[in-house]
Amino acid sequence: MAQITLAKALTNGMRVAMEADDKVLLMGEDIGKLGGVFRVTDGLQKDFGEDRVIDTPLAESGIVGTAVGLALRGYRPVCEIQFDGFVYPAYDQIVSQVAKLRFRSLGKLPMPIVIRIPFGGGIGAVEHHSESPEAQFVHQAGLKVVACANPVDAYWMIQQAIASDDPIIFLEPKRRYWEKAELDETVTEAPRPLHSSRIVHEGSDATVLAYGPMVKTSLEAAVAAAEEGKTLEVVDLRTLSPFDMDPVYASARKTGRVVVVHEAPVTAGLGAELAARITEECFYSLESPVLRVGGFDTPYPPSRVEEEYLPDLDRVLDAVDRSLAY
Amino acid sequence: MAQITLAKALTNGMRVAMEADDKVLLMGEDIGKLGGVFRVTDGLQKDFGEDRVIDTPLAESGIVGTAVGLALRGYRPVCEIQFDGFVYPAYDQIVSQVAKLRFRSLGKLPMPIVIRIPFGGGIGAVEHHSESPEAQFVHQAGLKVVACANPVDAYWMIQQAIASDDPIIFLEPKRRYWEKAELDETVTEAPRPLHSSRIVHEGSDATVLAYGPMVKTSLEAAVAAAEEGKTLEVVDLRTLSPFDMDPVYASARKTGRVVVVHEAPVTAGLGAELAARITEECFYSLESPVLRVGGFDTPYPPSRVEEEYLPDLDRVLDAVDRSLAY
Amino acid sequence: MSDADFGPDLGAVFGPSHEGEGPELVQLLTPEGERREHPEFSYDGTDDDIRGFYRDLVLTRRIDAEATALQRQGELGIWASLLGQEAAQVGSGRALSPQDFVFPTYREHGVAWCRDVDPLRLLGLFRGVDQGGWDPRENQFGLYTIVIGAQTLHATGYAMGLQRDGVVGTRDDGRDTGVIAYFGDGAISQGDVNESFIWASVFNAPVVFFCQNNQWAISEPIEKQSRIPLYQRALGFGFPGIRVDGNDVLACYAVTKAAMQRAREGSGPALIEAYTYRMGAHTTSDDPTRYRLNQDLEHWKLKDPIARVDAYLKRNGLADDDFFAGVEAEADEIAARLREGCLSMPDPNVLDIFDHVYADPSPELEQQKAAFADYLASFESEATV
Amino acid sequence: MSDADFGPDLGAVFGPSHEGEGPELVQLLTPEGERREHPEFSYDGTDDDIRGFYRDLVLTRRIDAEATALQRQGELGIWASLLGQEAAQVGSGRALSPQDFVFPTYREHGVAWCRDVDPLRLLGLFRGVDQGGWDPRENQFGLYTIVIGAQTLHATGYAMGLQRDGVVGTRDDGRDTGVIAYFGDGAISQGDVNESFIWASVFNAPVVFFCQNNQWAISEPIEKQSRIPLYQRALGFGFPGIRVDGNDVLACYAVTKAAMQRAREGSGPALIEAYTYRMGAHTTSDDPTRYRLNQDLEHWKLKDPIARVDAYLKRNGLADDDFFAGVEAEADEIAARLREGCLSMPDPNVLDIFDHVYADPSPELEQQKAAFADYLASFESEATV
Ligand SMILES: Cc1ncc(C[n+]2csc(CCOP(=O)(O)OP(=O)(O)O)c2C)c(N)n1
Ligand SMILES: Cc1ncc(C[n+]2csc(CCOP(=O)(O)OP(=O)(O)O)c2C)c(N)n1
Ligand SMILES: [Mg+2]
Ligand SMILES: [Mg+2]
Repeated sequence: MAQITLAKALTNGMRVAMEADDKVLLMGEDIGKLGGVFRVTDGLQKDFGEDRVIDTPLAESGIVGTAVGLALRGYRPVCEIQFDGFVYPAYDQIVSQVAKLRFRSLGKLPMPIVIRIPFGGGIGAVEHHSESPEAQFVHQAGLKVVACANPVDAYWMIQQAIASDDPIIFLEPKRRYWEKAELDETVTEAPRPLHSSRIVHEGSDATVLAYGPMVKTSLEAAVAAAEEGKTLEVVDLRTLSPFDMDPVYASARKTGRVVVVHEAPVTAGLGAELAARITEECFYSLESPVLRVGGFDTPYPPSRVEEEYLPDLDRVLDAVDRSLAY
Repeated sequence: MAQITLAKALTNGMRVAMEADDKVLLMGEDIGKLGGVFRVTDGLQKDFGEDRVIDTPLAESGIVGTAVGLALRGYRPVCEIQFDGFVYPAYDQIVSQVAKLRFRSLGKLPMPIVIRIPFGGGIGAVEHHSESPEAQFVHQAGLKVVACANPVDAYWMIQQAIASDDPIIFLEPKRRYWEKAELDETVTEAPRPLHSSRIVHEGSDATVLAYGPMVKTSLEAAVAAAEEGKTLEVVDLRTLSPFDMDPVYASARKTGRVVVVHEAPVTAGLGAELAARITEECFYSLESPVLRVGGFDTPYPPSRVEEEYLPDLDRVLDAVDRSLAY
Repeated sequence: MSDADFGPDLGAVFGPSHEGEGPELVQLLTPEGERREHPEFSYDGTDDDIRGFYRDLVLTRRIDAEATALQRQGELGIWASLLGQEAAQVGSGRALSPQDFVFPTYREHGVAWCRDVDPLRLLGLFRGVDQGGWDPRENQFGLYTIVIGAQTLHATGYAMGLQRDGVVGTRDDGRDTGVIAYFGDGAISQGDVNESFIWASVFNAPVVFFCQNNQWAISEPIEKQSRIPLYQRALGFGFPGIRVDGNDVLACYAVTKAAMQRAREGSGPALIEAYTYRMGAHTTSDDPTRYRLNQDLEHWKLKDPIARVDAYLKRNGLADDDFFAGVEAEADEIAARLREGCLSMPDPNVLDIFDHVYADPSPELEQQKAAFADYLASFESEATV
Repeated sequence: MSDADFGPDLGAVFGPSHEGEGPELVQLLTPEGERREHPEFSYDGTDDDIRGFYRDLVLTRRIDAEATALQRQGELGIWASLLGQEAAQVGSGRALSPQDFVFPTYREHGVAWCRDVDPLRLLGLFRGVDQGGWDPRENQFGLYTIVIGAQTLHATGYAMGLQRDGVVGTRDDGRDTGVIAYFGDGAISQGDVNESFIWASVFNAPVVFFCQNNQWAISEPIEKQSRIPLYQRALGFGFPGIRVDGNDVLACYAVTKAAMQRAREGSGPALIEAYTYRMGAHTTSDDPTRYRLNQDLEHWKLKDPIARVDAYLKRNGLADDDFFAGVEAEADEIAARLREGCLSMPDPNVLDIFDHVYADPSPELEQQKAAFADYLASFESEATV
């Protein structure tokens, strides 16, 4: 079984989806010959042609807006947004059309559109290339939002997202594109449903909730904590809309202490929603308030300070300690 | 002292600001001769001319994008977005330019821009005319967000927002435009700072947090509760970014029970942020988890069901009862 | 340095006049009801078709008038009247092939009529019982779109889908398919509309952009959107633009038919500016007296889209009193049915909204629905107690 | 039905050729270094100015080369090279009046040079120590804008501010002010850019849109953005568009000067398409071998913007060896200073970011800063312990 990067796992997952259903189209900037700036669509235009792997004009609203029309004609467009910060020109089409057309049509018009967004920081990039916009999409009913954290999930989740008749914001942990794992591509059954969370590290002292790039960080924190004799339970949320809360509640009841980690600024971020839900559901089980580790309430800073700005192993452990000391 | 509607109070507040500083400009669709679809700019173009009250082409990104340029030239643009659902074409300019230019310039470039948005439902309108987008703006560092709930606040807050050197999303409770109150326009001092919350009804059994249109609803709930012998403390948050949490924490500690009310869908709404903060800060004072009353996780529905969809007096009281029974 | 020295001179390009009545305006039937010849476009239909147009125009106007009345009586929350734009909509609507797909704004009641959408279905949105009650796939007529301009990108994407389906340029008239996107003079300022022009031209998509320039975007006159005629916008994107008398049903029919034919053949997009006038308020919520002069309205009344067809039919003895009486009777009957249907429209059940958010709703949303159902029930039980 | 029958015929409008080398291309200095006459535009500067251009071109290219080298050595995170676009930037940059305001993309290093922005300041963004280290109000040179097209609306709004300040069309050359907005061939597809064309024309704002068509938007060739020459886009919005040889510094200077003059006089906006070529990669992160042929590059090398000025000066004996040696020496000196400055650029203090979010920061944000400062300090104390 070969080692494969997260980026390549996405490529292969899309390839499988395109072979299975010729209504699947890829659209975006530079996704053809270049294979995308992260090479996630590498080779797909060569194999499936320019009609199915479409290099579009440089306008995100146009990409998503024409994807809506293609979906109305029976296609299943997969749009690539080149970087998180460039999804905003398409925000209106996403929020007022992609998210609402099924509702508007009383269920008659499905919107099987996937919008792929490489998100998060840590790659030393310039402004607008390191943002984490997920909370805004989760707030928009009509959308579904998922984030993969490892190559195996990337391979399966992109296929499941493309197969979904609901529009899906598919978040890819940019700085983990080059992470490797073993992937058995002979398997034909997805290991688990798309909209399910997963415990990736068992523990009993505290629960750490993460998704996308922060899953690896949290796992590292769990290892470090173990050396200090504390066992952390790490949950890879995987699905952000809808949330799969049952494993989260179970873990929270077990440990009584929860820390949520994400790169996005804390204020009005997903940590707030998770904290509110967990507190409502597990009020009497909590030994301490749910603590949130995330970006500060500033725009994403210049890359020379991003390592300090971004939540890391120490910030996670610091929060865990505060929770334990509470 | 005359009775004045909330809409007219905004008109008069803007008039005062325009008289005080000729760098203040109004921009938007139909704000000239028509005076805006809600007549909030009624008469201002006649008095200040077409150069200061600008009927723009029909494109929201253009409105906000040119406002940025005007601000860079030393003007203080006040943009009117005709309805909440139409702010999204301008979302990119708001999030990536208005919110970030000061940060990008290391503080050199102020962005004294006010973006007025009539928000919320309850007026029997068609799709996109009844939405509550506030949580998304609160999540965006670099912006400030306020919501007025009564004519007196409307009059003062719009003046304070225009005087602010930081960009402000100014939320106007659409369905309260016609609410009246006494306003003394001879006063020249604002009664309180822009970014302050305010207790609008004292009580000791539970705290209800609201802003914009839900303040009136919450006050009605307080009256109804009083008849049942329960006293509710109602806080009009007024400022959503930054939050003014001290009065909120004080009230939460006093009552031990908090209900947050807003029209926006609950998931990833501001209720989550408030619940998370209050729980972190007042963990041992809470008798029950912070409960959230808001829109369901669906797009805003057709107007014939909006009265049921929207949080009302009964939904607030129901949550209060659940909190008290906890 | 003057404009003329700097780049191509617009005057030289488009001829002397930029006025609505300028030479570039395609007109085949004058306000007085006389047929006109045009070098490029000619009406190829029969007199019977013209009688059909007359019927469409009158019935459309009546449906619109009845809806306005229903709003006044509180049966609709709002109504966007097409008064004055009947010819633009019927002419273009009748020029379409059955398989062509239509992307409307919120004012295309006349096009809906041509696509056999039950007028009653249109009322749902304005009454607030739904947000689009018809099935777009039944009549190839999309849902009304309220966010200005958004539908032009949908239309272009749909047209790209047609290309991929191999139903463009096959020379099989029953098979070749095109798309028509409606929008207004204000909408042409939106980024989305301009992006749709770019996509359509770059991919040579079979889409016709039909802009009804009714001179107003709510209170803003056309000068707030453009300083040159709107049809000229197309030239900047590399496809043809044409201005047609939007109150002339024959010209709208002929030009749209030619443009759709081009599109279906694979010759790419075109922009049609139907030069017309919004004779009513923007919507029933609007008060035009605040921003426009009555005399404009009077001027345009002389160009009424129905009067000229009426005059043409009568002058040439192509329709007798029975015909006109018949159309009137049909209009009365439709109006009555519309009113009756509107009043008896059932209110939606708030619990149903949870079912239309997702194809595959989350357990969480199901719970929200169930909890809300219990909550609502608790009142009924209270009531019954 | 063919295009020609449908609306104005583009061929008739713009002449036979749509090729880059077509007759519409304004060129005043050939690749061989020979002066050319043009009916509309002429170079009115002195030979001394041309020597100045040569110096600007060479120094700009050297600064760019040094930055590329610094990136290769890991001193910059990324660099967007202007290689090949020096003439477009120096020609347009030198055509501006001191009071004119510039809105750049992220590649306008040559324009920055003309505006006396210290090249070192440009590196901050690419090194990741800041996001724009210069004060736009000092040199009338805006911050680099990365979101494609966004700055064109800012430029138009700024120009509307100039109109309101009464510094347009006063016939006082020291007072009248204009704006120039830079963007690329890919950017012209963004809604924002098209909306800026609408605003500029409707308000007749004093803004010149300077589009450097370097043939590529990362990996996408110009055909993915437009099927007609970009300068023709302006015609659809009612203002003049002109295509200039972007590798001809004299033509770029003359055309930009004329357009800015028009704008400052109050004659409104214009679009200039500088037809050039991106001789390097999109950025240092890009790999052009994946999507374009080397032969194109070879073809364009023959049109190098510097070589032709060099040839002109030498052929006409307008500059001696000392001059060329002097420019080389100056380039070496600037490159050395740039390298030295880059290496000694202080890293930012993460705590400072909290100070630039708001003019009036919230107590809450101050608390976040203080708490984070304590957190960071805790490690130091640990370390010292
Ligand atoms: C994005 C957006 N902004 C604003 C509005 C509010 N609005 C509704 S109709 C309208 C004017 C549209 O004018 P036009 O395009 O000429 O179409 P018409 O109404 O004249 O048919 C406006 C501004 C909207 N619906 N969508
Ligand atoms: C809104 C947005 N989308 C995507 C990008 C990513 N991106 C950066 S440069 C670029 C290509 C720009 O091409 P062009 O406008 O021709 O300018 P050039 O780089 O050739 O100078 C793209 C797609 C971006 N910066 N902003
Ligand atoms: Mg109109
Ligand atoms: Mg380019």
